Amino acid sequence: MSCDVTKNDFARMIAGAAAAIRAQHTMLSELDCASGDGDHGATMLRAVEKLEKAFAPGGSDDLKTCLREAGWSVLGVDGGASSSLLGVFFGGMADAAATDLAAMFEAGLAALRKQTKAQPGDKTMVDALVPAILAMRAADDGGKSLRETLHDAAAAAHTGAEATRHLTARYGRAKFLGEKTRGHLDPGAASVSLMFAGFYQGLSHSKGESGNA
Amino acid sequence: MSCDVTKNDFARMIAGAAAAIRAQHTMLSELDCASGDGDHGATMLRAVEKLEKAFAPGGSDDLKTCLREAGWSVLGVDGGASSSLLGVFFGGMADAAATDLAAMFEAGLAALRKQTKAQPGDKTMVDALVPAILAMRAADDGGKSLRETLHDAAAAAHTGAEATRHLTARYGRAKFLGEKTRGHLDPGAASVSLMFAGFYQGLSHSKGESGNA
Amino acid sequence: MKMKKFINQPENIVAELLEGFALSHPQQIRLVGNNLVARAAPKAKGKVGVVTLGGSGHEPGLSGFVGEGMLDVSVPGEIFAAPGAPRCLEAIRLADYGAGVLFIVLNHAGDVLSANLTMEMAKREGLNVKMTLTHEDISGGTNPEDRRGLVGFLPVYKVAGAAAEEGQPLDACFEIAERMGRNMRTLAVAVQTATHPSTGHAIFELGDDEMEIGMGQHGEAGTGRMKLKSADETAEIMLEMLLKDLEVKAGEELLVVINGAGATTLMELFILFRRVDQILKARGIKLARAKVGEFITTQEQAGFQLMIARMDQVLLRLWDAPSNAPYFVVR
Amino acid sequence: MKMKKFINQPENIVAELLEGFALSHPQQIRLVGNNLVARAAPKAKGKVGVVTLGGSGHEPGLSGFVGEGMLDVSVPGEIFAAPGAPRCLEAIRLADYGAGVLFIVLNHAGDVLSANLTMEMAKREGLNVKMTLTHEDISGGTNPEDRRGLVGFLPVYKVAGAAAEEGQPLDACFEIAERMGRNMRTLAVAVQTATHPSTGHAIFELGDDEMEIGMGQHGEAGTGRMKLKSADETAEIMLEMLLKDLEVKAGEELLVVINGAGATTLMELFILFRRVDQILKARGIKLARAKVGEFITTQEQAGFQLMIARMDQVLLRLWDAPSNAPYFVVR
Ligand SMILES: Nc1ncnc2c1ncn2[C@@H]1O[C@H](COP(=O)(O)OP(=O)(O)O)[C@@H](O)[C@H]1O
Ligand SMILES: Nc1ncnc2c1ncn2[C@@H]1O[C@H](COP(=O)(O)OP(=O)(O)O)[C@@H](O)[C@H]1O
Ligand SMILES: [Mg+2]
Ligand SMILES: [Mg+2]
Ligand SMILES: [Mg+2]
Ligand SMILES: [Mg+2]
Repeated sequence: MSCDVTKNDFARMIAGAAAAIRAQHTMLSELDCASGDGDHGATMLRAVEKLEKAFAPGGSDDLKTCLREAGWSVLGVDGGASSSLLGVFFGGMADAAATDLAAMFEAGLAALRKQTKAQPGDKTMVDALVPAILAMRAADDGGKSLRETLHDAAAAAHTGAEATRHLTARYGRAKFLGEKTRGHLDPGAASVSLMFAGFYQGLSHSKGESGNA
Repeated sequence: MSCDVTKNDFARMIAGAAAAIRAQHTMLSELDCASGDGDHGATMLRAVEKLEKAFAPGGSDDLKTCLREAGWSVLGVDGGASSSLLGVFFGGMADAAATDLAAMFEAGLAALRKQTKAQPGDKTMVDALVPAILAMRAADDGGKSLRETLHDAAAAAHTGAEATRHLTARYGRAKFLGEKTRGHLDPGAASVSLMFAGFYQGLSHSKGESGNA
Repeated sequence: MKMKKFINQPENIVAELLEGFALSHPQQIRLVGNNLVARAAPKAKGKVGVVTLGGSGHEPGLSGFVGEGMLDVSVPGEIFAAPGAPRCLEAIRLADYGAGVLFIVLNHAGDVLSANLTMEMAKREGLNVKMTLTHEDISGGTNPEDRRGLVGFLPVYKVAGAAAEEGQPLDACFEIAERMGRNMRTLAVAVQTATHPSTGHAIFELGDDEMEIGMGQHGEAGTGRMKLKSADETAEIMLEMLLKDLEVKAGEELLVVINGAGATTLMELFILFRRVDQILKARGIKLARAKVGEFITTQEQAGFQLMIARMDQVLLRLWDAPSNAPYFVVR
Repeated sequence: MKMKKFINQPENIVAELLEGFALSHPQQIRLVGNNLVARAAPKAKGKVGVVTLGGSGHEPGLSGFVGEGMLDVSVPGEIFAAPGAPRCLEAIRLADYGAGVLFIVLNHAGDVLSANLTMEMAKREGLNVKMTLTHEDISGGTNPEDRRGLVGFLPVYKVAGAAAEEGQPLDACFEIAERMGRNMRTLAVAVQTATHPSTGHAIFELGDDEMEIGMGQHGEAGTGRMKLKSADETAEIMLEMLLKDLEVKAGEELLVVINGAGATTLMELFILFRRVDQILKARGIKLARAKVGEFITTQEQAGFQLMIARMDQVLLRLWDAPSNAPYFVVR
């Protein structure tokens, strides 16, 4: 049994991600000062605002329509690498053949990976995204609930992000710093980890009507 | 008996003034930071170099010719207000009808005062120059030696310069600071005081051939 | 040190600066659509349009070069951040006068991502667009992909813009841009950091007696940190690296551009240029053209970019062609 | 904080910067005599020559404006220091093409002293020279003598230079310059000090949260120290003072110039301009022309000058006339 996800579930996940990013955007910009240009937190703030808007009450009830709209509007954040990649990611989720959570996230990841050659180990958001989505697939295949699935994904994203500390950047602005990036968390990976933590929190704690939790 | 001054005497006076300015140019620039643009020491350094050159061995033996050359070359220092005024001052000395020290300095002062309306009390170099030259005239009229005359002039210049601390600037860049200039020595007055101290020192301590000392 | 900038709400910086830019240059440019900077009088039908994209906070770059003889439309992003594909697509539609569009992209991760997405979308719409990437920063190593696009955008905009203005077809404009791109090399140096205008953070740290060669356009630190050098020594080190990389030989003709980062004075840039000229003369290399000023800045960062480009007769003619771009007027 | 400038020996700064300036603009200017900056191709006989003087360290001011349609010769002094009369006299002889010379002097103690001496000498030589003084800094109070010459030199060079280029006689050029001078007002503000490039000293001190209105061109502190304000508030305060002083009425046409001091970004200047434009619109005053950029800097000082000038049809025509001055090209 795979976890089907409703628009409403997704809206709560997005709200959780937005809260997590809002709480930590200063830290995200500080991370980006160490390895980039210091704007990552601001970009992520704008990105989650767009996501919330795409899922706000009054919009479409169709999850795929909302995701397409979310992707396009995150692309429009004009915030450099991360907003383009995240825009592609969310927009790509709408192209999933199936409607279960893991399939949608896999479709998002596939779309994102068409735009960047970065592999896990290259110290980018991919280091958090890939393990998170692998964990999602495993939980899903193992018949876990939506809540459990998001829990596992968040844990994997966190581990993946933390591991970027020991890596050398090979993509984005940070690659020009090479070895100097060692010791610093990658900002994009940190954001992804925060978003996945937020997905889980959003679904767990808010009093929604979904029966999947 | 008035103090006649030879080219050689004057060359020694100039050497003394140059030494005094060289020793204190950093302080002069610092004074100018408080009330102007911080360049006064550098300008004075270049000015005394020109003066030394005009009186260097191998040049004319005629004091007036040397002074005219000195004045023109100090004008060419391109150092703002102070080098123009000092250039006019030294050049003006060459126009003196008489050849005695006081008359020459009086002629220099007259030329300078045609270029500026600054009066004693306006917190400029005039505050040191006017009393110094009055003291010169008094010493000269009183029959003092060249050395004594320069001593009195230096003392008067010093007193005049020190008094600028309590004044408010009304000329030059410093006038835009108005009341804020109170408490600070005027850089131009400080330079004049140093130069007169140097005139005296130069004539006293160097082993020249002049019989006037 | 506290940031001391004349701004209002940080989130309004880009919108307000663009508004002020447009209001101060009504004869030359205007804002259209979603804050795109376009020429006040669009180009004649049948000519190639020239479009670029890039982050804000680098004024006059990049929008200061929209005008007759240079760009048709520029897509400004947020501070130091590439604009997304949606507005780039809008710009390309706008600059399509029936002869296709040349899309000039500086090699930075964010810009390239947006540009690639834009190209996909434009192709899906059947638009005729060619994209050229500038990557002349030799600090990135030997792989062209690792070389960032710095002030070299300036000659590329200029010669490609002039070719488009002359009525040359898209393929020719593209080839001119690529040729200019292949023949240029840049190296940047920083001595003092800037603050990010939205966050107030210092972008990088440098010791009181340090400078860094290979600094990126957005304050990303490079790898050539060293003790502060004199103007002459700095010019020597950087020019030698550039001449070697471009393999310049005696008798060749160069364009030299020195671009101030923000707080470095024109006074210093002239002093540096003097040494560059001396070295070129000593090696029998001809200085064909020079440009010294601020074309792309990084806030109040201190430092500069030194760019050299091998020129030929066609490139020189196009470089000399007229322009009324607000920050690059050529008679 | 240690000064971090690309210079060599401090005593060579001016000579080297002029050399670099000349080498980078061989088509437009050259150095003649004692480091005078003159046009590469002298004006035709029978036209009025236009000469100015001023300290260095303010690049591109003042020598950046030598060229067809603007100045004939500029006499650069040492850093922040007026040149002496001997070189000014040399410049005037050089710029005398048989129709006399207009000598444009910015009101600063040192410059005026030199200029007065120069005028005496020139008259003794029988040269036909008229001197015009710019003094538009309203922070000096109501007495014109107490008003410094700030960026207002720019429109004066421009309109007088254009009149001379048209072949107008000396009296007419002088009258144009004086008319422009009477109709302009400037106010400067500083938020961050600069270092003197020769000494490395900070020129003034300002608190971390302070700004100062009425700052002089050379970093001489003014008297309007206050808490740092937003861009909009700063523009409002300064523009109100200027409009009041010039007694501008609805319906009149203004030229607005915003000049960056050095480290203040064009980004900020645009944000400020936006507010200036809004206020003018609200009062029914017409923005006839605008110019935003760095025309006279004070090293890496942060701040700007806001200038307004009442224009008439003649002044506008001359302002729009072509120029090939390196840092003020008009097509
Ligand atoms: N080519 C890329 N592939 C994957 N991730 C990237 C790439 N470039 C940048 N990133 C991610 O984006 C993050 C930086 O995002 P952000 O600071 O918002 O954008 P920018 O670098 O354009 O300022 C990096 O930490 C990294 O995780
Ligand atoms: N109009 C003036 N009359 C008399 N002395 C003046 C005048 N202007 C300036 N000075 C003197 O010059 C000094 C400043 O000299 P300096 O710093 O070398 O020139 P600038 O002010 O041009 O930088 C002042 O301290 C003052 O003594
Ligand atoms: Mg970033
Ligand atoms: Mg001074
Ligand atoms: Mg600047
Ligand atoms: Mg600057």
